[in-house]
Amino acid sequence: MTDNILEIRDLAVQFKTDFGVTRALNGISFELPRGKVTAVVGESGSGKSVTANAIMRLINPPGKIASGNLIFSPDGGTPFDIIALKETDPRLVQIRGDLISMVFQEPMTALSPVYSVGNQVAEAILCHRHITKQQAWREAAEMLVRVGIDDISRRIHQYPFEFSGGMRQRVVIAMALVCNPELLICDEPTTALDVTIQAEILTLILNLQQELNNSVLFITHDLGVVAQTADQVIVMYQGRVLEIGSVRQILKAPLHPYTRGLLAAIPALAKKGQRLETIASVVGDEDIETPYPLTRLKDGRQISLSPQALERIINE
Amino acid sequence: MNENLLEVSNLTKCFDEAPVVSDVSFSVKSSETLGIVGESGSGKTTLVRCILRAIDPDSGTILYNSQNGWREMQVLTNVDLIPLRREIQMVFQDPFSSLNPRMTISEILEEPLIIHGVGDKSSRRKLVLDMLAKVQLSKDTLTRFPHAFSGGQRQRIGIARALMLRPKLVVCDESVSALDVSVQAQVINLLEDLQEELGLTYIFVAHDLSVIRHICDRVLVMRHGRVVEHGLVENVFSDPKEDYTKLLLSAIPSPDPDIRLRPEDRKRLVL
Amino acid sequence: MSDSPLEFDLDEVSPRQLIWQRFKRHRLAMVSIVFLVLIYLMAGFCEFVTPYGTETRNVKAINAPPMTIRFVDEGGQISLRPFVYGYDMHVNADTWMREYTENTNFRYPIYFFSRGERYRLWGLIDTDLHLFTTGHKGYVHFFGTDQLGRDLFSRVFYGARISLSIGIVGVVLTLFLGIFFGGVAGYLGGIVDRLVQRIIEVLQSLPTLPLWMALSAALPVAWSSIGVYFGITIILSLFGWPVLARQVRGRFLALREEDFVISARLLGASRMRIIFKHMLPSFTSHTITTATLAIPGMILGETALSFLGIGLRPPVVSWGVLMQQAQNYQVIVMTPWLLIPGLFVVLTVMAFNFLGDGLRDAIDPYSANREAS
Amino acid sequence: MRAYIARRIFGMLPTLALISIIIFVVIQLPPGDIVTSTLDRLQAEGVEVSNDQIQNLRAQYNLDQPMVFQYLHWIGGFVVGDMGYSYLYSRPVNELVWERLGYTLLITVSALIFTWAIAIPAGIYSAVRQYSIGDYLLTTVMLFGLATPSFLLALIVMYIGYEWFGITIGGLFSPEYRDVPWSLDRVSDFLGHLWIPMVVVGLSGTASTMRILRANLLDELNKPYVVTARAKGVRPIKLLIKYPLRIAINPFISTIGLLLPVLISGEAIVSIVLGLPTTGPALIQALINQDMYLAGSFLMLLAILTVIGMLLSDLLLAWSDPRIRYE
Amino acid sequence: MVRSSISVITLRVILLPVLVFLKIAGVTADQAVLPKAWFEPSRTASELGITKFSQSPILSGLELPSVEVRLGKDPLVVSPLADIGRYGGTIRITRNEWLTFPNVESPMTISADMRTILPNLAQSWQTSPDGRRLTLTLREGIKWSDGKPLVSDDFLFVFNDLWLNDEFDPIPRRMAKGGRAEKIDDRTFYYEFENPNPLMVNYVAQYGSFMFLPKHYYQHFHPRYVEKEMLSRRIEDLGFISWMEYIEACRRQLIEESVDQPTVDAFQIVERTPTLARYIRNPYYFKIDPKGQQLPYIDKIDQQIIDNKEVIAAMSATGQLDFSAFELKTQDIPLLKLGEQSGDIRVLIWNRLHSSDVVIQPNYNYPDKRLAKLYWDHRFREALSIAINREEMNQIIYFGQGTPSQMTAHPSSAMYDKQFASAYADYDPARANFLLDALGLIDTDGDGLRDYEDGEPLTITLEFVDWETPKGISLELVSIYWREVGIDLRLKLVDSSLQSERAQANKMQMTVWHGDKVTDILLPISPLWWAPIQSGRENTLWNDWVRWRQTNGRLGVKPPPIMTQLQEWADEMYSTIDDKRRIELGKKILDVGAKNIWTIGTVGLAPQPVVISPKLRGVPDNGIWGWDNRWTLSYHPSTWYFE
Repeated sequence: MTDNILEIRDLAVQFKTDFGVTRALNGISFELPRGKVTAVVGESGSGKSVTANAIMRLINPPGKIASGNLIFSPDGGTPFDIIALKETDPRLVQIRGDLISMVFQEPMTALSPVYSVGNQVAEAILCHRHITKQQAWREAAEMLVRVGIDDISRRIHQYPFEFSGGMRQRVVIAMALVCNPELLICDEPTTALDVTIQAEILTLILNLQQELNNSVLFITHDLGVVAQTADQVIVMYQGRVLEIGSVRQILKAPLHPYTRGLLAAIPALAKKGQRLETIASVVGDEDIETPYPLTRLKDGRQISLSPQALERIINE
Repeated sequence: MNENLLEVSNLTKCFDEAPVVSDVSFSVKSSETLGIVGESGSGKTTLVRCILRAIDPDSGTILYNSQNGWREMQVLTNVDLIPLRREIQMVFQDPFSSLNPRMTISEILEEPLIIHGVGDKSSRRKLVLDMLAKVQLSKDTLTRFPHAFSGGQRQRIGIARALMLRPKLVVCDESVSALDVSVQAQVINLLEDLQEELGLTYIFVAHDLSVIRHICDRVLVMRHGRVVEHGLVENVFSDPKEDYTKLLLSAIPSPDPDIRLRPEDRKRLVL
Repeated sequence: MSDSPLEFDLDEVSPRQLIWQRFKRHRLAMVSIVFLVLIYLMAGFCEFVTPYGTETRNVKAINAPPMTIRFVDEGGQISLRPFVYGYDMHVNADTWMREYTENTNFRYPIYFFSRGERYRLWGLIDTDLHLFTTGHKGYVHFFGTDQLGRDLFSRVFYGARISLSIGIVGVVLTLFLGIFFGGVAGYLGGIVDRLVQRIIEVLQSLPTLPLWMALSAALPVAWSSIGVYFGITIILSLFGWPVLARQVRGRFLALREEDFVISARLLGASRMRIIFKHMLPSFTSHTITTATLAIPGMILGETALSFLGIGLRPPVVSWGVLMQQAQNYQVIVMTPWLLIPGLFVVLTVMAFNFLGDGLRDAIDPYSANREAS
Repeated sequence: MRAYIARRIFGMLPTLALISIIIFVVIQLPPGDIVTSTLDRLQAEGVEVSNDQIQNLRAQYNLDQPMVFQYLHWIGGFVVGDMGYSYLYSRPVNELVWERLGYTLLITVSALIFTWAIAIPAGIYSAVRQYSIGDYLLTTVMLFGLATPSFLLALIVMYIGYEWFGITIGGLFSPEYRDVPWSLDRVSDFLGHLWIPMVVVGLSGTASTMRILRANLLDELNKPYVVTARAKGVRPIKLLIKYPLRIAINPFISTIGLLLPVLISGEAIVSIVLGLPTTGPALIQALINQDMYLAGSFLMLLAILTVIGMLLSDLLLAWSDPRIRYE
Repeated sequence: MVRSSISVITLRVILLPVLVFLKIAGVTADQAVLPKAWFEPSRTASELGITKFSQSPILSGLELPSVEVRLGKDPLVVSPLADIGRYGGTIRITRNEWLTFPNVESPMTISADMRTILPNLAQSWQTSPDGRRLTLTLREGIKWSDGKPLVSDDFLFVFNDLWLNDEFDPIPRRMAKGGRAEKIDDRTFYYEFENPNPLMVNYVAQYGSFMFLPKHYYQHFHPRYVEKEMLSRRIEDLGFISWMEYIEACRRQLIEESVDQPTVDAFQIVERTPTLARYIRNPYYFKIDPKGQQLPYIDKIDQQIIDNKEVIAAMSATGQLDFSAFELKTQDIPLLKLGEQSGDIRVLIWNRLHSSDVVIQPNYNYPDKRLAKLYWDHRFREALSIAINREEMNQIIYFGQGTPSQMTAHPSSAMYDKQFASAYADYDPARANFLLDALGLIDTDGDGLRDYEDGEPLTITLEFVDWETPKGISLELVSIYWREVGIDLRLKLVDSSLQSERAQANKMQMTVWHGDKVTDILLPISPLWWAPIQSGRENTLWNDWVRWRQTNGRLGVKPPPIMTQLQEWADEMYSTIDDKRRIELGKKILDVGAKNIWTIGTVGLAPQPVVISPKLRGVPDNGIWGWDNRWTLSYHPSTWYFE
């Protein structure tokens, strides 16, 4: 058993469009340490959601996993490669929802409008465990209470449209956690929410993570959210990983010019009346447009840069 | 200080009997930036659309200090509003849906001039090219269609269109919310530059407090259609008077991992 | 959703070109459009394309089966010029059937761009040039002949002119009504909207065929063919517009709230400018799709009415009129080639449907799963 | 929900009133009236009829009254269940209607079921395997059904039915089973005849039904909740049925009502071709002969059926979609 | 037996015209072997010495009086075509055959020669010397199917209580005008008229089946016999709006209640639903075969009600009907013959009696004076007539088996003259063009069609009902022929009721009908094709002139002298008691008609397919098909049987 619950090796995903093949992921590699929160941060098109979907094997045509391995090491089980699983492999069903589960960005549309929330949460249990419906509903209710839904005997029979956005996201989280997965993937779980709700949901996720001690892959574009949640941070850009390091390394002392640019562009960190830094003003094109292999630095962080830039950094 | 450009008093708007904006009053001074902040459903978009007369308010007055003196905007007919439209413009949130996908950039930018009968073909073209330069887009943009542009570029086009008629007041309704942070920075910078250059007045609607803090002079905090707090940005952010404002401010996750998120408890604040 | 790396150098491509790009991928639609262009051309130039007029009778060939075009004669001689063999006909005294056998002594070569019956193209150009004829002797009937010995090939294309144009004229009329009512309802809203909605609801809950019948039975007896033609067309479109109006209304309502329309309003654009410059163009493509899918209904409607004897009537030749002659069991059993007009109806209707499908797929930006991440 | 039903039912009334006026106007449009067919009948037996006599007859049938009066007379009777008297068939319309409407409904409903039985699986397949050969093939076959004029299809199927299966031509029963009490044999004989109109009427609707379902399903397949359900481990078939199909069926349900008039029109023409004792041929006879009560009542009943069908499909929709139910 | 001196034409006279007609109709002699008895007055059992009577096995065991009692005193003997038949079977026909198959009975009937009147229900009749009174004597012992005797009152009921009832017939029909039926005793009654009406006997022979009803049944629905209030209640309970409607519906067997009415026909209706009518043999039927077996041979009839003619044709071709002819057309013959090869059916080719299948009628009184004037010009009519290629029509439509002919008398008629049929019937488009040119009808606008002199387009709209004969296809050809000489003929298919109304209202520019009423029975009564004596749906040549005559000049338009002359001749032909004079007048009328081409004929005496089951026997291979002889009546359907 390794310390990493998931190891991603050279994962490449392609999308076929009307105008040719696009590489959404360009052979990325990183590890998710067990019991920790790993944040993937990047702007639109960086491939962070594709990564999450690839882990769950949810890439649909015209998309396709072109190559790579996803070595998953369940607690006490033998590691296996998720990508190698056949569509009919029972482990695939296990992967989806039991071992790994996912919280999606849009709480408004992530739930089917025609089934009660109880039904949808209980279903997640029934998909993986052979227990009675009543038992499943009971467990679902417990989980819903745990994520902070009051008046459960009434609420459990209600439909998603009767819930507010924040409440709905709680239901989605309950659905994701009800089978106590080893890895929880949160794909921008708070982006669609108001800031006060976001704070509540973030707190909830973190608390539950502490409590259940599962591993979390947290996908976001908001460096503020990253700062508050992650142990390890992965910076992605256009289907590639640019930098990996601890949250402190990345946010307090970013090395990659792109990461630096990202941080500089945040209005919260800028002084009032001062011009915001933009990535273009910080980063030279060659620094991010050309793929370079990830290099592990002494402090453990990994970085993708041109040899010259790398040398400059090491020298500094 | 500058004189008032816009004075809104007791503005109310209901949808299906439910008040979405109720009894809102404020004023905007010339050349300043007024921020309006609030969570979804707080009525901020409805408020600015009322001001623009994209929807008609139920009651209240909107006084605008136009070139030809003060006008009571809520009583003007659509036709009477047309001259005022030259002075008040809007930049939309969604850079995708706010540009007609079937018109070239040139047509989009020229349209305001055509509507208001400004210049002839060649002078209009010159104005378009000037504006294009101002928003830092190249000349070959003109023949293309909106779908060929990225979100940031499209938002620049949207800004250019709003500015074509040299308005005095520009309403930015969540104009940077949908953009990635690096692009957002560019657009914010652009807006600030243009304000300086053209002496614009902004009403800047956003849910992102950090953006508001960065660019606004004064801020209006809205909740459930009402103004909760109103004041200079520095004052409101450093020393919020109202519980709701406190809650809002406490909920912002800081990009500094050392400053932990400690949201105020809603229940404690009795909200 | 913003700066996506997946977008290509679409820089100079107009939306129309984009649609065309996507449309080209729909093979059946491409085949259909070729077929439709061809048949519309043939219908448009039917006097030239066909060897005979609609009423030219060949008494030697009553209910004669289609002829085979040959390149090889009895003796195995290959001829580059296609030819047909003439018929020997006799009425079988027992079966009362007209029996046709090819007579190899009568060999009629087919000449292209040759002289034949005189006609006046579109009532303007007086000529006797045909795409093909057998010259001054013999006859050629690719699709056989009908009970009066008239060339079915010729009649099919003359009929195509009427039936196909009914489709187009009817749809134009439908579009006009649909856009007008839908637009008025969608743009004005309120009472007008409710009234139009109600009318739509009413019209949609009536079975169309009986109403068509009642209305076409009401066409004045003495009307000329042209009058009847337009009468039928109007009747057909009278019940076709609600579908379109509904769509137009829906799109109007949605478009009214679109940012770019609001933006135009805030620029001070007039109502007319908003409607004609911003709203209408943004659903022309949908309208074209709907129209394409509505044409077959018109064509089928015409055939149904003519079949029941209350639509068009001889001497006007339409596919419906042709099929009226082919409406019985006898035709299926004995002279199945008289069903050929039916085949054309089927092919045309299918082609329009494929075309509509292709257009819809090409126009609907969500059909292509381009968005990734 | 109860309020919703009440509102919908109440909303039907003005629609029906408007429909009745349209029907009345339309059936008055063709030249001639019932007197002319009476005239015809008399002349057929060598009776010479004079103009005075025609006027007399008109008065007898209230035809000399103003239109409004005639309309009120008709609709007034209709409301209290008296549909008037058919001069063409010389019997009360009520009797005629129920006999024939039964068969019409039977054919229409079985055609509807046939349409669904064919179109729903086909639509699902086409959506799941979008742009596959199967998708194209199914679409083409369905379109063929749509594109073939139903009367032509009826003739061909009638021919095939006779030549290949020995099904007697004309009517819904073999002669020996006509108008005898229902028995197992009679039912099977009836079903043996029913499939021809069922297939012909139903086939014309399959293409559109399938395409609606396919489009709806394609829309739904890419919705986040489907991905969510997949991510929580719901197995493919169950996933398809429980999630996207369940919702894709909703807009589909709302078109059931609209399918009815189409099927009824199709049924009319098919019954004419096949000589079936349904409302279609009688309606057409009535229209041609200006048998006002019969034609009007038939049309009105069919329209009411459609409106009820629409109501049912709305209610069905409300039942299947909680968002509407709790509105 | 007493015979009327007027109507009897002896056997000697018969044979010659029959042979002539057979030759013309293209019928070979050996097919035409019809039993001699069919041309003679039927004999009775006593005359033939038949004393033993028997009945169909299905009747035994029923609670009925014995067959001797039921048959009456001296039943009528009918010879089958060849062999004595056998009992049994159910015949499948369609509703349209309801007048052709059940052997409808009249007081008198028409011989297969189509000119001789034979006794039937009436054993004798007598026309008074002044021609004003026709006395009928019914055969003794004829009973309705409920066992009640057929009596004079049953005839009086129809004539006096229905036809002369101004509720039932607001204006008396021509046949009843100025007349009255009176009873002498239960079996003897007479019709008496103000004016001489010597041809009443012809009416009775052809139309007689409509002239009596079982009074004992129908009187319950007649205001003269039932108290008004009770009657209206009774009618309302039945769902009808008037007693007239009820009687009509019941008589025409449109309603379930029809099964209650008795009949004297061979079959009585026992079930009537919207899709079917069933008949069973009438146990009181009054005819027997030469072996003393009560007719009919066939026990039951199943009638399907099918609206669609094409379906009927298909059913006929595929052996689903045992007798079918009414809805079949000449063009169906190849399909039927194909069906014959499979052995399921036999196809007999009869001939329609119509002198011309399609009679084109210009409306001389059409309100547009210009068109009416054109019609009135002999050159125009001649041009229209000779522009038609009748030989080609015969080939295309009739397989060459019809006879190109103008509208004139049937060859069986004593008034027939070959010249009449062939006048202006030869195809001559050159002359047609010449005549039209001479009329000043020139194509001025260059569309290939002739216009009036002032350039106004000349168009003729022809409205027609596509019934019985191949009118649609014929007219399509005619319109082509006419367009070839520049005449724009527009065709409009109308429904029969519309045809009635528009004809009556004088709204039609031109119409067609099939040329019946051409035999010696009906032609003298109504020579409507050749003289303005009546108008209606089948005939709208000269409504105004007819009206003038009918109203004695009150309404309508005074006809031109030639028409007045024709009307006078027609009147005299109708009222003369002199047979020779009648034939002479008829020939005169026909001659004038032939010379003037009042109507334009096409092809006549055309083949009519009659489809029968191969098991059905007794049906002649050849016969004459049409209204004049009531289609099958002279071939005695009651003697047809299943092998």
